[in-house]
Amino acid sequence: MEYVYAALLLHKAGKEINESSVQAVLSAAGIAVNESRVKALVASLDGVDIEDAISKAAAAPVAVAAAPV
Amino acid sequence: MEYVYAALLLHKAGKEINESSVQAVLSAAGIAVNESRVKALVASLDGVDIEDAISKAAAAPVAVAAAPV
Amino acid sequence: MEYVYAALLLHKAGKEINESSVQAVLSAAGIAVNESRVKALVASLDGVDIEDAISKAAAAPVAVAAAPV
Amino acid sequence: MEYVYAALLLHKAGKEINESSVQAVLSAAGIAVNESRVKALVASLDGVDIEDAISKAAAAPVAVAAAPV
Amino acid sequence: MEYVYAALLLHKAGKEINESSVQAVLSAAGIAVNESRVKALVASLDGVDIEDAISKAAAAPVAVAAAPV
Amino acid sequence: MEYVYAALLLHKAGKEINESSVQAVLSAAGIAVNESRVKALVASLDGVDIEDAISKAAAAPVAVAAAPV
Amino acid sequence: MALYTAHLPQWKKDEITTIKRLSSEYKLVGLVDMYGIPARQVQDIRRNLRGKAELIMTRNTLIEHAFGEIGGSITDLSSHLSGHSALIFTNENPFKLYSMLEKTKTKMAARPGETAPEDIVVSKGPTSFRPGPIVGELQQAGIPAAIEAGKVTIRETKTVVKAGQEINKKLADALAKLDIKPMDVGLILQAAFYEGSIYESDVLAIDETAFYNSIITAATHAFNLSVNAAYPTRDTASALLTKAVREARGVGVEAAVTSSDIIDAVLGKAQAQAMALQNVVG
Repeated sequence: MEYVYAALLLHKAGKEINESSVQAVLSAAGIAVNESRVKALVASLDGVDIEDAISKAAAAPVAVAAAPV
Repeated sequence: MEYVYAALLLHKAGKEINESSVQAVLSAAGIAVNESRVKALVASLDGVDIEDAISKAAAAPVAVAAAPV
Repeated sequence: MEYVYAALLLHKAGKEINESSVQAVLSAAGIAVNESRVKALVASLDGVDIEDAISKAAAAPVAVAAAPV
Repeated sequence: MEYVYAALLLHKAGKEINESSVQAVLSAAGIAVNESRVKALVASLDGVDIEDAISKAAAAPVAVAAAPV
Repeated sequence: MEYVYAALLLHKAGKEINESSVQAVLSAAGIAVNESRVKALVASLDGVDIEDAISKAAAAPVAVAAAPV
Repeated sequence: MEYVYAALLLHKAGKEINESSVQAVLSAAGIAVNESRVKALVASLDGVDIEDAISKAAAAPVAVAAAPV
Repeated sequence: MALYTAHLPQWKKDEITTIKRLSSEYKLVGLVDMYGIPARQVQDIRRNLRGKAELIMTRNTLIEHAFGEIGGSITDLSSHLSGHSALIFTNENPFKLYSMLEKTKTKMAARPGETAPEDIVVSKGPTSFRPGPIVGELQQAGIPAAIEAGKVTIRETKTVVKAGQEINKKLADALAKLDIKPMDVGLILQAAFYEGSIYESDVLAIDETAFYNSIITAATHAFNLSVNAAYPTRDTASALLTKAVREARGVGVEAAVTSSDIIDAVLGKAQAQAMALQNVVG
C-alpha cells in the first residue's frame, strides 16, 4: 500500500506521478523500491481520475459504525 | 492530508514515524514542509494504534444520502 | 453541552473529573459557571465508563452524498 | 482529541478560537500544551463552519455495516 | 486483471505463485506476457494470505442514510 | 471456481472462451481438467454478459442505515 | 431381441436408414421425453428448433434397431429409452442443447390428475365472468369466489394446491377457466450421445443463476485480491486510491489530526462523542 500512498502524496503536492517521482518518495522513506511495482502502479493510474477516487473516500464516515451484523 | 499520507507510508513500510522521517518523505514529494505541522502530526499519532485505526476505517460504510422522499 | 465538552477534555487528558477541574476548564473558556450544574455533571458521571460511552458514538457521515459506486 | 474539545468549548461559549484561547482552556485542565498542535488546530479551523460540522454529527444516522459478502 | 486471475488459478490449484508459473498460465491463454507486471504481481502477493485477501471485502460498504421521516 | 477463473482470465485478455482455450489455461496451472465441466462452462457462458456480471462484483455491498432515532 | 432387417417392412427399413443417416450427419444424438406434450405444442417446439436441431418421432424398437446396427457406445443410449422417447439430432454440445430445450418450454393448463410443479396461487380480484354457475364451480374447487358489484370476484389470494400435490378434475377445470397455466411443457433431454460419450440429464442441468453468481464471486475474488494485496490494475487503481484515502482519513480522525481535509470529520466525531456522553449523564 505504500506505493499507493506515494502516489497520493505526489498528487496532493501537484507533482506528476511517474516512475522516478514515486521512486524518490519511497526511497526517502527508506524503502527498498521494487521497480516493477512502481511501473505497475504508474501504468494502472494512467487515465484514472484521482480527485474522483479521493472524493469517494471523503464520503466515508470516520468514526466506526455499529458492529457489522 | 499529505502529512497523514506520509505517516501511513512510513507505517506501511515498517519505519518509525518521527519528525525527520516525515520531513524526508514530504520533501521528496516536493512539498514545502511546515515544521510545526510535522510536530503536531507526530504528537497526534503518539500512542495511536495505526493498524487498528486502518482496519476500522476499512470496515466503516461509505455514507450515501438517500434522496428525500 | 459545554459541561460535557469540559468533562471529555479532562477525561482525554487523563485528569480527574471533579467540581473544581470542570469549573476551571469552563472558566478558562470564559463561561459563567453554574455550580449546581457542575455538581450534577460530576455526580452523574460517577461510575460511568466514559471510554465505553463515547465508543458508542454513531458514525458521523460528515461529508455526504457520494454517488453510489 | 482534547484540543478539539477545547475548540468546541470555546465555540459554544461564543469565544474566538485562537492560539491563546485554546492554550488557556487546555492549561486550565492541567494539560501540558503542545504548541504545534494548537497552531495546527487553529489553522485547520480557518474558514470552517463549526456549527455546520457539529450539526451533521447530530443528524448522523446510526450506520449499520452489512456483513461482508 | 488477467494477471490476478492467473494468481487465483494457481492458488486454487495449490501451486506456488512465482514468475514462471504465472507466465505459463498467461502464455497458455495466448497472452503476450509483460515481465514487469508478472514481477510486480509476485512481489505484491509475497506474504499475503490469499484466502484471506480474496474473501475480505475490499470495497467499502455503502451506508444509505434513511430519509428523515 | 477454477473454471470460472480461467474463463474470466480469457475474457479479460480479450481471448475467445472455448473448450480448447479453457483447457489450455487450466492445464498450464497444473489443474487436471474435467472435459465435461469445460463443455458445461463454455455452454453456460453462452448468452451471459460477462462484463455486466463483473460490474456487479465491483459494486460495494450496500449497508442500509437506520433512520435517526 | 433379434435384429433382422431383412424381415422388416419397407417403411421400417426406411426409418432405420433415416436414423442411421442423421446419426452420422450430426455430432449429437439425443433422446427426449415427449410425455404429455400436445400435438400443437410439438409443432411450436419443432418450429423453434428449426435450423438448430431435428426432432424425429418413431418407435423405440426401431431406434434400438438402428443403434444396434451403428454399434459402439451409442447402443448405451437405448437403456434410456422410455415409453415416450423421441430422437433429437443437433451439432450443439449436450449442455447447449439442454438449455436450448429449457428455453423452448411453455406454460400449459393442468389436466386432471397431474402434479402441481409449484404452489398454485389464485390471486384476489375481479374475474371476467358474469354471475352464473361458474361461482359454484369455483367454490367447489376450493377457490373463494363471490359476486361483487355484478362480477365474479376472487375474495382473497389463496394457494389452492401445493407443489407436488395432485390437481383434481374440479380444480383443473376451474384453473383452466381462470386461464391459469401452471404446467411446464417442453422436451426433456433424457440422455445424449456426443463425441463418443453418453451424457445423462443430471450432469446437463446447470443452474444458470448459480453459475451467474459464480462469475460475480470470481470477479469479486480478483477485485479483493488486487486491492487487498495492493497490486494495482486498471480495474482496481481507483478503488485502491479510495481505500488508501479512507485509511488515511480513518487514522487522521482517530488520532485527531487537525488537517483542513478532515477537520470537519474530527469535529463531527468529537460532537458525536459528546452527544453520546450527554445521553449517559442525562
